[in-house]
Amino acid sequence: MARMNMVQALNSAMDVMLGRDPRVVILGEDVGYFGGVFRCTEGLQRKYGEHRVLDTPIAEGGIIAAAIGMGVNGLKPVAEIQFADYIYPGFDQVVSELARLRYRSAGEFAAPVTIRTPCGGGIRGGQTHSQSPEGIFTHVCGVKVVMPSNPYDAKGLLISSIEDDDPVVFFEPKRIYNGPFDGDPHKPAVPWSAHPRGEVPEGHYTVPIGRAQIVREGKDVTVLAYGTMVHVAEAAVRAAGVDAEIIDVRTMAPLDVDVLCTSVCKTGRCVVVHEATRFGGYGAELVATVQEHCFWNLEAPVQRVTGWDTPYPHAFEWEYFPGQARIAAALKEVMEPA
Amino acid sequence: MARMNMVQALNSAMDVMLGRDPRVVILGEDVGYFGGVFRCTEGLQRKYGEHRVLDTPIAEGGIIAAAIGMGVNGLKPVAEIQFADYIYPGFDQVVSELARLRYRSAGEFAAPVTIRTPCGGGIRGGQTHSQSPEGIFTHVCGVKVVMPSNPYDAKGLLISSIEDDDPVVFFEPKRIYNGPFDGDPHKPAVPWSAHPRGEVPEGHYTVPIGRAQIVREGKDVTVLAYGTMVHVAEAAVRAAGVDAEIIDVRTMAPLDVDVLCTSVCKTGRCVVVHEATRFGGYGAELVATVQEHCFWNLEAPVQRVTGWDTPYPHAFEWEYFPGQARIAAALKEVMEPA
Amino acid sequence: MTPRSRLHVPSPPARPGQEPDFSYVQISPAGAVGRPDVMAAVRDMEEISVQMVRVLDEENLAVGPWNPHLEPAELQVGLRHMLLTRLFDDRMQKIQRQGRISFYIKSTGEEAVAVAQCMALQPGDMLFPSYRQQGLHVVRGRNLVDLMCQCLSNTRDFCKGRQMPIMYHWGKGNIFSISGNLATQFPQAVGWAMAAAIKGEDRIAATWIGEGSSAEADFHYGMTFAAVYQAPVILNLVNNQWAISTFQGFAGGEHRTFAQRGPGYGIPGIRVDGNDFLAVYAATQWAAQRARQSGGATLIEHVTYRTAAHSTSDDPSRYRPKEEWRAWPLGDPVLRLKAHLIALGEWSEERHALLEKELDAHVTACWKEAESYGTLTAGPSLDPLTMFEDVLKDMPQNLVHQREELRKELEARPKATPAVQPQAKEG
Amino acid sequence: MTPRSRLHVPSPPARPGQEPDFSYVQISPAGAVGRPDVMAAVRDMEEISVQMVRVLDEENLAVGPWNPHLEPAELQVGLRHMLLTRLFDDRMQKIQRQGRISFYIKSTGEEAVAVAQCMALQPGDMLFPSYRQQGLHVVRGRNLVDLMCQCLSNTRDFCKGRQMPIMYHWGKGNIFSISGNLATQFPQAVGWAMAAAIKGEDRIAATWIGEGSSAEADFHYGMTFAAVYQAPVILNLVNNQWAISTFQGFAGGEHRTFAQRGPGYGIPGIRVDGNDFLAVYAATQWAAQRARQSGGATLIEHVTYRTAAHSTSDDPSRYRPKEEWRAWPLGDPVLRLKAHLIALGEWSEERHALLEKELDAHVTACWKEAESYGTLTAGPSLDPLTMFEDVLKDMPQNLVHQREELRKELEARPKATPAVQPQAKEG
Ligand SMILES: Cc1ncc(C[n+]2csc(CCOP(=O)(O)OP(=O)(O)O)c2C)c(N)n1
Ligand SMILES: Cc1ncc(C[n+]2csc(CCOP(=O)(O)OP(=O)(O)O)c2C)c(N)n1
Ligand SMILES: [Mg+2]
Ligand SMILES: [Mg+2]
Repeated sequence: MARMNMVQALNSAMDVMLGRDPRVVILGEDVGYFGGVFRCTEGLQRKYGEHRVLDTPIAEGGIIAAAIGMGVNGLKPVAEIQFADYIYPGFDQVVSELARLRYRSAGEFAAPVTIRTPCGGGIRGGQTHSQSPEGIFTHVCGVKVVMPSNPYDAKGLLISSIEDDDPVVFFEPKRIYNGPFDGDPHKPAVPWSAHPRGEVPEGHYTVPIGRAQIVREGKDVTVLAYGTMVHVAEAAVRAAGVDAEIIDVRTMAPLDVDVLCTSVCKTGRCVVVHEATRFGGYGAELVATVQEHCFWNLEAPVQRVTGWDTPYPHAFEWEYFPGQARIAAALKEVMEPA
Repeated sequence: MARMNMVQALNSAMDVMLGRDPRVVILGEDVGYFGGVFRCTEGLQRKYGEHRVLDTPIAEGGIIAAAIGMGVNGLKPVAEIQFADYIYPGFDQVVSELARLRYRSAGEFAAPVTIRTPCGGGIRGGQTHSQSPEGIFTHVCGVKVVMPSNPYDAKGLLISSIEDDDPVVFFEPKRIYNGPFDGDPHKPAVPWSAHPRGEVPEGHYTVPIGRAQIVREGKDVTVLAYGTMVHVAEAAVRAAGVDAEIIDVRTMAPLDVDVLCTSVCKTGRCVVVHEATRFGGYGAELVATVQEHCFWNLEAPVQRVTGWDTPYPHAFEWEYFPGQARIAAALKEVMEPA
Repeated sequence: MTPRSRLHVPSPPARPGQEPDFSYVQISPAGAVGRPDVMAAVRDMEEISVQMVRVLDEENLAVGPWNPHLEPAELQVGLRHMLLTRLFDDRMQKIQRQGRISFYIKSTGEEAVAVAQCMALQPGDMLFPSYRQQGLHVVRGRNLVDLMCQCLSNTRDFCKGRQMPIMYHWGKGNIFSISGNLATQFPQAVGWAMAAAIKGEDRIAATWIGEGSSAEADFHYGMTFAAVYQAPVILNLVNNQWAISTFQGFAGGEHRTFAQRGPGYGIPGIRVDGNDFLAVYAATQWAAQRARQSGGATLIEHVTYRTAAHSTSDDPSRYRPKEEWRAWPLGDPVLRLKAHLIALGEWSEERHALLEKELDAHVTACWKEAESYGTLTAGPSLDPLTMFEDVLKDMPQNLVHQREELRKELEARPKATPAVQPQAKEG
Repeated sequence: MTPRSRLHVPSPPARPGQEPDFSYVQISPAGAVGRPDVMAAVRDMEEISVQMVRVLDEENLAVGPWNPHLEPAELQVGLRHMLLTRLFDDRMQKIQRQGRISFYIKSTGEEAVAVAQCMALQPGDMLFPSYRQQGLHVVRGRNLVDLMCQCLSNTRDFCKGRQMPIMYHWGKGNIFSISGNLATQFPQAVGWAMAAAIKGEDRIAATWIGEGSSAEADFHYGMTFAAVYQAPVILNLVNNQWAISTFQGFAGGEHRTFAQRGPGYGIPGIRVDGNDFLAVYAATQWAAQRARQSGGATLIEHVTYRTAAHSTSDDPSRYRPKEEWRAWPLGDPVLRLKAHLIALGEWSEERHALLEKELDAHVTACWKEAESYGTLTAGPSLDPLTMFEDVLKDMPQNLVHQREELRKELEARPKATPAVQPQAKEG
């Protein structure tokens, strides 16, 4: 099997889908000739032509609106928003239109648009290149929300998203485009080629939307994480020597409640981890869901480990980032509650 | 003391502030000559002139952006977004600009903008005139989020918002503009004049931002609600004959954790009520906060009573609306957990 | 602070109690404006964005280069559609006043826009309307019963009770779903047209936006994408002078015609007498031809007047002279086409009265049928549990649970009304 | 599917390996374009939005009605500011290459825009720049050490380490905070100007946007609000031909000049040779005068070329001919002003070399000082706990708790670097 990093895996997903399905089109800022600022669409315009891999004006709202119109006209558009921080100008088209079209037309119209967008910090991007706004989109019924944590899932989930008849907002944790990251910026970078999930089939396959994955079985505590934080959690658990069950949520909406809650009911303890700010964030939904379903099994309050409730500061990325230490503290807290 | 409905109370707040502070300006669609589609700004342009009470183009993003610029130039703009459903075109200016300006300039620039916007359903408005998007804004650090439940608080909180040096998104539950509403659409409407909180001083006073209010003391269960749902909760509690402590959250962000959690620690049970869709909503934050702080006191899982995870359907408002029956069911659930 | 202010604040020519004044509307004589070649360069046709394309002259005859030379039979069909639209509107407004539907929006005075345009397009062309183009459905032959059932949110409502009245859609008729959020359809139509071009089809798209709504971002997105990709789309801006209480000056109309926005983006702009059926038809034909020949988009500004209230929730006498519509210099589209047909000897007052009676009876019959499928308050009603469908294609677990919760809640409700599965049928 | 496609996809005149080709840039001879009265009606001055306002002719002399007749001393100051901006940029880019700052954006080739414009404005005028107008700070006399400290996120960083390099602001200097989100400043500047008008002040605002960013909603909001309220603001669109890898055709520049967007909204549009210091100065002066006389806003399109990479993260050789800049027909703003001064007998190669040396030494000295206040990786560094400040004016409880949590986390960290309170000082 081929070894790919996440950028290559995403590229391969789009390549496969452009090749298989003439309805697939790619559009976004700098995605065409240049291949995207993160190179995810590299070579695709050359291969499929500039009528299927389109550079666009710099207008996220226009990109999403045009994608909706294309979707209504039978295409399967994959729109790239250059950074998740720049999705807000397109927010109305996502919330009021993309997410609502099927419902308001009682199923007669729908736009199967996939919106790909890199999220997360740790690349010295400061507050406008580091955000993780997935939580906001999970509150919008009518769109699915996905975030892979490795190349295998990235490709499989992206193919599923493009094939899905519903709109998907597909977040790509850019910190792990090139390799898994355990939260320690001082360690040398590790490439995906050394990771089992860096093995990626060349052709078509899918990873289902709506299914979480247990990445480490354990019995003492359940850690719920996604994206970059899956790797940080793994490292933190290893370092803490706790027998934790780590679950990669993978799909934020619809949520795989069964897998999550079965685990928490088993372990009786839970730590929720994400990079986004805490207040009103997606972690709150995970906590609420867990306590609703596992209350009688819980032996300690569910803990949230998250970014602080501030913008992502350029100089203090590693003080902001919810790294291993913060996860370790939370693990300790749930294992030996005060 | 005067008796006012909520529209009059909001009007009075703006009137007082326009009169006291020459920096205050009002802007929005139809707010000037016409006095707003809900009449909240009625008479203000006539009194203060069309340079302080401005009709605007239909462009929510432009309205908020202009308000930011005005705020930077020393004014205190109060922008009306005609329906909360229409705030999304201005979302980028709120999230990326209004909420971040003070932070990114290390305090050197700030825009003390108040955004007023009517929210909530029950007026046959269908999916685009009924939304309650407060949860989304609570996840955006750098703005305060407020929703009053009665005329007294509406005026006092709006004055506090205008005087606040930070931006405030001020949600107005339009279903109770004219009178409190207990969730039963078949009962005759009740005017605010019959309600103690319909007594509103004519002049200047404030209700502090960031403070919840206990609207009914009780010892068996805590009900957390805000806006319209405070009244529905009161009626449901009355009908159920439960000795519930009902707390009007009033300020969604920053949250008055102390008052909420002191109550839940006392009662040991909690029901969270809001009209917005459930998944990823503000209720999740309330549940997460409560279980973090009151875990050892909780005798049952915290329940959420909310709108369903669908758009607000025109024909099924009263099947959608989280009315007394749904609250009663949740009260039962926490009082006698299965 | 006010006295010092140097801010320019637009102000309408007349407020309640004042004399209506439409002297600001620049009107060209019928036939006076040239008709450029459909493939001409934008820079060579700025005139048509400043002047006003008009065909019907003061003698009610069709003159000049924009005369589309329609057969009398076609004109009669146009008249019929406009009249039916108007009678339908009038009836629905009455019905709303009786409390039998929750809301309504009339297109009175603007019927030529939707009707003439739709007639000038092909059935396969895709339409992305705003909420004031019900005439499109009429022209494409939709059963009025369907529209009424939508307004009633009843058992035959093709929206399954999810939308406020008038938020129609029609898949088979190639009419897109109306959004409650202004302007969003504008760039979507451009995306649709881009897809048509990518697929090499020669269907085109048409979309409508109000002059007030043109201040929204979506107008700019639509214009920009249409210009950049030369998308085969007709971009219509209906300047009916008012946006709820706000006159068109607040959208930028004080300084420039809206049609002139077009050339600013490199798109032809046509300013047309929106109450002149023939002119609207001709402008649309021109734009459609240009689009089909890969000439790209055209912006058409329809100069018309919102004779009606904004909606049934609105009372325009609060912000404009009550009888302002009487002073509107471009008259009424129905009366003008009628007069034209009479001038041609192809119509008469008698035939008109007869037609009106026939259409009115038709509307009555439709309403009777529609009501039999239920109203908001009485008769058979939709099953509320259907509200959980179509959020996603397949119902996710959380909605399955919530549906079950609601089922229990409804079972326990005192007086359950009989639930009916939706049977929306298309006409 | 592709072969059938009829979609128009803009395509730049040259890609890597091809000959640069700027034949699409329409250039008017210096002095050829008339200068309308500043209070003229928009319809009477469309020419200046289509043609190109230029002052410096082929003999490097200032000609025509737009000649601002600046004193040689002023020109020398302008040259000095542009040169300093360029040397500063060059140095910071090198420093970034050495890994001592995380990111940088140069304005090379576009210095005339910020420098000439800022010189033509009053110190009290409020500036809302994009990220490529560092020249504004230079003209307003900001200590380069301050800018460097911002880029270093060090103990004297006036942004307290919160922003990426180059996202400057300067309250005292009336320069607004730069946003990482494109275009947002455009309508904010209009709001600021509206407030100035409401207060009856005669300060005006100026704002800058890239041609690529003009596709964003905020451009439309800014234009619409400026037109409606005739706000005293100068709206600058810097058309440097590229937006990262995308040429200006993707923003709509294929069909029309960007200046022509102005008249579309009823705002004067001036297309100016952005590399001609005198022309930029003159256009700005004109627009400022109009704004101060309550004539409202002006859109100025600066035709220039992004000589540098988009940013230090970018490699333009992937998408445009490597030496494309050499073919740019409007030359280099620094060299052109230098040649003009020499032609006037007010400058020489020697003085230029001397100035360059002086400024370079100045930059070196500034950098030495800046570094002494800490770098990203070494030296004194800001106290991370400051990151919880300024989210709101008063720190809310959740942040108080989080700060405490971080304090504990940091105490437990193996190698704590000495924390320093921010001492941002203004120059
Ligand atoms: C995004 C958004 N903002 C505001 C509204 C409220 N609203 C509904 S119609 C309307 C006026 C629109 O005027 P115009 O575009 O001129 O269309 P007309 O009603 O004249 O046909 C407004 C402000 C809305 N529906 N959507
Ligand atoms: C809202 C938003 N979308 C996308 C980006 C990413 N981005 C940064 S600069 C840039 C190109 C801007 O080009 P232009 O406006 O022409 O300015 P220039 O760089 O040429 O000065 C892009 C797409 C962003 N910063 N913000
Ligand atoms: Mg209108
Ligand atoms: Mg550019």
